[in-house]
Amino acid sequence: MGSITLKNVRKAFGEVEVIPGVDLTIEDGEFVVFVGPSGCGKSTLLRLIAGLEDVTSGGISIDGKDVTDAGPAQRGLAMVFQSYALYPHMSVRKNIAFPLKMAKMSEAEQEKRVSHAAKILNLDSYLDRKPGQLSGGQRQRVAIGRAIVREPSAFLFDEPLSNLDAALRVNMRVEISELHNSLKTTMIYVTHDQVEAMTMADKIVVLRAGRVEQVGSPLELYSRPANRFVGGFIGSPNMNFIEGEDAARHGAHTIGIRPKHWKLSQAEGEFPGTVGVAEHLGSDTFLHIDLDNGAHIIARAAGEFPVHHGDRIFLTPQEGRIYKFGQDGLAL
Amino acid sequence: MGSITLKNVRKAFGEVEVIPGVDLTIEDGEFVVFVGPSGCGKSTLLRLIAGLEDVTSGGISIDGKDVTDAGPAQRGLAMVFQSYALYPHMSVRKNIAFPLKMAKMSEAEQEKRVSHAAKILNLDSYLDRKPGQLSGGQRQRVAIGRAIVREPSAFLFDEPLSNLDAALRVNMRVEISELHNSLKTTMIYVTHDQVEAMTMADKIVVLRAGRVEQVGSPLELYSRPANRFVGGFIGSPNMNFIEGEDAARHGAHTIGIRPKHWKLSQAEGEFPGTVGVAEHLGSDTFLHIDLDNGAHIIARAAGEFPVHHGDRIFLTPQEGRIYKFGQDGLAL
Amino acid sequence: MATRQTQSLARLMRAPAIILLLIWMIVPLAMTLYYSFLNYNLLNPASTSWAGWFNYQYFYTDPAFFEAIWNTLILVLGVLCITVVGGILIALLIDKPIFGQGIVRILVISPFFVMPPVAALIWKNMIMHPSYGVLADVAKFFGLQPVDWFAQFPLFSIIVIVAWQWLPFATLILLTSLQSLDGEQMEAAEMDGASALSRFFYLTLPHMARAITVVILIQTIFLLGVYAEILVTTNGGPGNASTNLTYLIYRAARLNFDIGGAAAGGIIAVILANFVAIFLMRAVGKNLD
Amino acid sequence: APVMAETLTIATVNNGDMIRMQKMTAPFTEANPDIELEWVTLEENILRERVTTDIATNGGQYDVLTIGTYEVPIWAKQEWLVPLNDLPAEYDTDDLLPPVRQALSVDDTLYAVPFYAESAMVMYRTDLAEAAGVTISESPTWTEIKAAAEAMTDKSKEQYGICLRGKPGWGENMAFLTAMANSYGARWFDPEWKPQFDSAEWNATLTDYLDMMTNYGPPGASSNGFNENLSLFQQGKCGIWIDATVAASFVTDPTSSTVAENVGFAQFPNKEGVDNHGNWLWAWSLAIPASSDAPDAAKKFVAWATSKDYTAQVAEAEGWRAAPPGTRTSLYENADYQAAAPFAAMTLTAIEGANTQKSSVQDIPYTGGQFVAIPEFQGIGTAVGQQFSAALAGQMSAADALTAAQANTTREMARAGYPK
Amino acid sequence: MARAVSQNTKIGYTIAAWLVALLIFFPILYAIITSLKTEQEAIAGFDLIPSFTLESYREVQSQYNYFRPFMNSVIIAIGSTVLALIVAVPAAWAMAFAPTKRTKDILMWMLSTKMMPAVAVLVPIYLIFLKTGLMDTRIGLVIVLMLMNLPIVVWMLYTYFREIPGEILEAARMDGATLGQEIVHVLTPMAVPGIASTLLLNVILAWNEAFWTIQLTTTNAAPLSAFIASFSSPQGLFWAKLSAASVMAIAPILIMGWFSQKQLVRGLTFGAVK
Ligand SMILES: Nc1ncnc2c1ncn2[C@@H]1O[C@H](COP(=O)(O)OP(=O)(O)OP(=O)(O)O)[C@@H](O)[C@H]1O
Ligand SMILES: Nc1ncnc2c1ncn2[C@@H]1O[C@H](COP(=O)(O)OP(=O)(O)OP(=O)(O)O)[C@@H](O)[C@H]1O
Ligand SMILES: [Mg+2]
Ligand SMILES: [Mg+2]
Repeated sequence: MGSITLKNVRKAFGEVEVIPGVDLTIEDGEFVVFVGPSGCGKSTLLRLIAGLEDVTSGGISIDGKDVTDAGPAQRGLAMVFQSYALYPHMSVRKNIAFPLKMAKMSEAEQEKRVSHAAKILNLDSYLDRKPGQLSGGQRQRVAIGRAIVREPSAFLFDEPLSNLDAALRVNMRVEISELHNSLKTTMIYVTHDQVEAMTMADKIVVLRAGRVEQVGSPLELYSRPANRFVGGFIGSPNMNFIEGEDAARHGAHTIGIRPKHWKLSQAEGEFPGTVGVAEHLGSDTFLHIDLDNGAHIIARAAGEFPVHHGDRIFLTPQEGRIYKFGQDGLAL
Repeated sequence: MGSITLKNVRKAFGEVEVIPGVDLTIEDGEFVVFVGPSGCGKSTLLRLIAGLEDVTSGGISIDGKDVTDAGPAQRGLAMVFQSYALYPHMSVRKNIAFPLKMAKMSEAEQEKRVSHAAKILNLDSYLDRKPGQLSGGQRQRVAIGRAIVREPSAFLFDEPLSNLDAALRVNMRVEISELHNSLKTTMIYVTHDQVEAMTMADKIVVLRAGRVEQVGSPLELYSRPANRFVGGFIGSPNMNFIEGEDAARHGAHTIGIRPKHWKLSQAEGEFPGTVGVAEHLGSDTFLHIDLDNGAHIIARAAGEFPVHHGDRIFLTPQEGRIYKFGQDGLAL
Repeated sequence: MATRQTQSLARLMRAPAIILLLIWMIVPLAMTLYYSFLNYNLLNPASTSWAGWFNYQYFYTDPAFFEAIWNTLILVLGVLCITVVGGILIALLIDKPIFGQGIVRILVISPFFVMPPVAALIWKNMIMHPSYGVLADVAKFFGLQPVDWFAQFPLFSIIVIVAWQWLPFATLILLTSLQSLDGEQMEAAEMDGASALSRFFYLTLPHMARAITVVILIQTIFLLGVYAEILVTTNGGPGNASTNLTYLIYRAARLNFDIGGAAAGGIIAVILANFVAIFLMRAVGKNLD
Repeated sequence: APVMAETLTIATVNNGDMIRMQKMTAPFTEANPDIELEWVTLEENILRERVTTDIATNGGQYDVLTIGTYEVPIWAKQEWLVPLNDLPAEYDTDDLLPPVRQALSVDDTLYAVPFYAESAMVMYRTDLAEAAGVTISESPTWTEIKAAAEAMTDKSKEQYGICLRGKPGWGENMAFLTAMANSYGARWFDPEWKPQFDSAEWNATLTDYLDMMTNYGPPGASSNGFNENLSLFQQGKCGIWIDATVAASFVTDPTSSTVAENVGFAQFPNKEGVDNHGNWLWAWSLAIPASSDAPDAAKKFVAWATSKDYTAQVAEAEGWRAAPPGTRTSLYENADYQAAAPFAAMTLTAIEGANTQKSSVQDIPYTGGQFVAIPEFQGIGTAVGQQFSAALAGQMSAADALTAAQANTTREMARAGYPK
Repeated sequence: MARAVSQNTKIGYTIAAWLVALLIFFPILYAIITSLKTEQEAIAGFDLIPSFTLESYREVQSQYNYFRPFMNSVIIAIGSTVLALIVAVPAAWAMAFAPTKRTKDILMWMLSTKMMPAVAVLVPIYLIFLKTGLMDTRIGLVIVLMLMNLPIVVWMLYTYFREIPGEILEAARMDGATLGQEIVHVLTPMAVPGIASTLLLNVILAWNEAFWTIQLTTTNAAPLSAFIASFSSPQGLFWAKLSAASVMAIAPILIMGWFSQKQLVRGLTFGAVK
């Protein structure tokens, strides 16, 4: 079990209101990702759920039980920190067993649970090492192991992958997704990387300045962003925005076109421009293009696309793939 | 001018031979990327070129002049470090002017060059700040500025982007490429990120355990990897390898298929398997698939591909897109 | 970092410090070694003669010798215990949010600025004096017989004075270490259900191990040389109850003007100190990198 | 300053008389414009360390030293001091009190001139004695002292019958205990330089000392030296105090003493049947090290500082009571001084009674009153002082302290090569 | 960590911390108070409110001109520290940026030279000083205290330097800086906080040194340790005067310490704890 409900949760640090009021329901077993730019209050919201911060007003309940005033240990949640927060002087085994020891569990039971977690996370051969002797990914797994053994009603992750290098990040992303598939425990995952959000979430919560901008499945957000902010935030490379006359032509204050939704031509098209850098990835080519109307946009072409720095190019948005936003930023 | 030649360069730290012997020619104006897994000797090679380490044997010449025994300052190269290595107590202006000051250049000339560099790098408004007051990307630019003003015969970069977050990394990548387009100076760029290598390089040098595995343009390496290591290293997501019987069927010890070169079907195909994690990016979908033959592979489908965890799936390699490797790993 | 050129430069730059210290160590040490084999009394330089091992034997058979070693040990360990335990407690306290933290810190570090003889004078005359000391006044206030600290608990009194001088040092190192403790670790432990006490023992204390090591190392170096506090307060007495090795040598050198004997004592002290040093570096040095 | 100015570096102990002298040098510097004075004022023990190191290494840092009767004969024998037989006539060497002069001479050659001198005597509270109904005779015995101390003790009023030195040190408790032992007929060494702490006399000395101090002494006595006892006495906490005669001027000084009006004096006690009053004699004296590079200027200075004129100058500035005592016959014949200093007569008696050439009633191989004038005495005396102090602090018995003292002294004497 | 503490808890902690702090500071405070009393008050028993007379200070000053030992202390403490820094900076550079296998051993050896009892080598040093004419000179004391503190200075600088990324020095080298320029323009400015705290700590250690400073001086170079040695046991217990002298001896360093608290705290940790 692990359904979590936030009712009009507010948080202010002194004078500064960081979370002006959030209502949110997380169903049991869901993988929910909080995403948003840096400083938007993701960590704060997570810490409020964890009980590491007190709410200024509002209520939090877990499995229907009000835990607004309960301490972090009583809420039955487990958290994986960005810095892993491993205990550096304890072996991996001791690290993982620590919450069990604190719960005064029998040695035998501890041992059983630790080895079970180690098996799941492929940590068997490292159990007697200290965290300092592990690689970043292994440390991350230990942190998760420490969370798993408690069999919490939900896992909280605060940017758990941001300290890893790109390749490892991809692997760990998949591992965590697989873990969720096998454990089926509620997970709340904070990131500001929209790729992580898209690939991992059942449900994405987009935050901005402490407010929820949109809640929905990744594809919902990708295909029907509620406003310009969400549209620009979700999808990689980012959506290109064009304003002014050219947008008005399509009946909007701003139009958004995703990089892969351009038709590229070396002869003619709606938006003429000059190729800046062309990034050839083998599988795709990303073109950085300076449009003649002054906008700087990115277009993605499948496979090899034979243009070079300085070439002229013409772009036309694909039919039906234009996102339209009003002056207030909301989707039309 | 900036052609660099390495002749049978060896480097050992005490007993440990880190570079067993490298021959390499870098032409004037080229953008060369050293790529390879962590610990393969990329930084060491770069530092040998810079003169920050002595070669154990062999020779290095720049523009035809032997510099094997010259100190770092005499080689006329500029280096941008991974940690930026800015002087924290000097303003941006002073940082950039430092090499000029060391060269006893006149104040006026210093001023001129600094403002020129600042203009190129968009640093004008930060010249009087200290590095501590800058963002990661700005610091990176200052480090590059410090390299530019010397008008070196070549730039050396050691993983200059690895401390930046994902979004910034993409931007800086483009900026450095643009810089190369405008300066046309030789650049040697170290990274272990193959995306960087692919998108930036004129010529990629793939290193492994201190040996050069292959040298060539990005597309050469992508389409004609010399061996299995290069094939697996270049391209994202990585090439999938299948060995044994299934490979023998195609007349090779190992076959390699890139994720986007699979034909996916829910009915039939050469390799049956089960979907593990499906990563929906909106623009593409990455499927992690456990083949029935035990291999774990990744397939990329364009746009949305409606499968879920646990679904059965069948894959067939696209015609003519199969890379074949012999027992020794070399391409057949 | 490591071209041949920098290596040879480095050798050149290390040289002055090393050579100076070598001279500073070897010249007096060699002279001391030489004197330690002489019958040499400063008050009777005419009758100086070769003594062989006599000075060593004499020093070694001095009934005060083992007492002095024992006292040295107690002094060092006592001060270390008080400063480390006290330092941890005070560090924990002043790390908490309090009003006037800056002033509190100033007050706490102040004893470190007091020169040892002055510290000893203040404690002897104004705090621990059996008739005029503040402690005597306190005792009288409660209707108790004032304690004559230096007569009844001589070594303990000296430990208190020395510990007072070194407490700021320990406190500050431990405080710095405490402040570098990762907050997320603490929160993780809190989520793991660890009580405040468990957090202290399982996290804070192990985290401070390195700092405690530094305290022990540096203080031991200085504590082995304590003598001014003894000289001013008890003169090593009553009996030899508060004579440590340094003071014993001091007595030989400065009261008896027995250069030979003091030299032998000095050599013995150097050897013992180096034992301690090697032991410390072994036990503790590992923690230091 | 004149062209050929000479600088005299003068090492002095930081007691009141010496410090007063530093402030009163104007007549000297006016008379000798070519001499500049530099003062090094240090606490007694540190001064002794510094000065001894310097003179023994022929360092030449000082031109004038302040030393005591202990150092003079030892250093003179080493030829470290400049002989002072050629002082000008107006200095009137013959005016110096004979025991003092003798203590500062070796083979009739004067090596230091006394700045002030002291012996020891009994100081007691006449008011307390009266209240307790006891009297102390001019020349009391230890039995008498003990009885008086008992009578005057009232611990509930922080009033202790007797205050004696207990702080360890050859110049602290051992000065007193050696003098007391002398008056008990004990001695440090027999003519073969064999230590005598196993003798009955020493046993009696220490036992009586401990007995008096534990029963009638103040708390914390084992760390009380001259200064501490002086304060106690001045505050009215002591009935009897037996110590240096210089104390008399402090305890009778109404500006610092609460009992100035009620102090009586008596000779240092003796044990019945032993004709010895301790033979305590100490003189802070000025001497010139052989290593000085300005011996003539230094001579001028020491002669001035210990002259009758200086005494008169002090008397004029601060009254006769403050005059440096104990050195000159003329002072004690001065009516003004006698009037101002009620303790003058007793002081003179004490000093004149001190025989430093033969301090014990038994045969001894050494000179010195409350000390033994051999170089090793500082170390030995202090070590023994530690044992006795420990006994006073209750940490060991009298017998154990004596045994330890005997063993220690035997060891040290053997090391020093006695008998020589 | 971030949870706000209630006002009441904070007040509780404040009271406890102030109590402890005052207790630790009390001996110094009491010495200051006593120095403002008259002699009679000083021995009259516990009393925290003096009559605020400066008489004792006046008397101390009249007996011993404070200014000369004070200046000597300043010159000796600062001189020895600066000299030690000059020798130690290159050595620490070499140890931090071009370490060899023996670097740690050398450091430990350096520290161990501090364990030799000074009194055992007094006579040799005394004789050397006499021979070389260093006796009673400030330069002599500067040299001795420099040597005494050198191990600690080297060690502290070493730990500070090691925090500086070697890449920055390499960058300077690439930029064409010579070794001297590298140290002057890059290393030293970056290590300023560390160097400052090293300086402060060693000034304190040198200021408080009371063996060599007394043994190797007479008048010209005698610092405040000698000054205090001339008051420590005057005839009679003049505690107000003694307190005044004590306060005068420690006040300069105490005030300096208070004002440079921040840097000093770093220095006090000998650079060994971050
Ligand atoms: N303890 C605190 N006191 C005051 N302000 C705080 C505190 N913690 C966070 N804030 C502020 O609250 C806002 C939200 O912070 P939070 O850490 O939740 O952002 P975030 O979304 O996690 O950002 P990031 O992606 O950088 O981690 C920020 O403006 C931050 O400055
Ligand atoms: N100073 C040194 N002494 C001994 N070994 C060294 C030294 N510097 C590097 N090595 C070793 O040389 C090998 C190559 O190191 P190098 O730093 O060149 O790798 P890299 O390819 O840059 O790796 P990364 O991608 O992690 O930066 C590694 O095995 C490393 O341990
Ligand atoms: Mg955050
Ligand atoms: Mg590298």
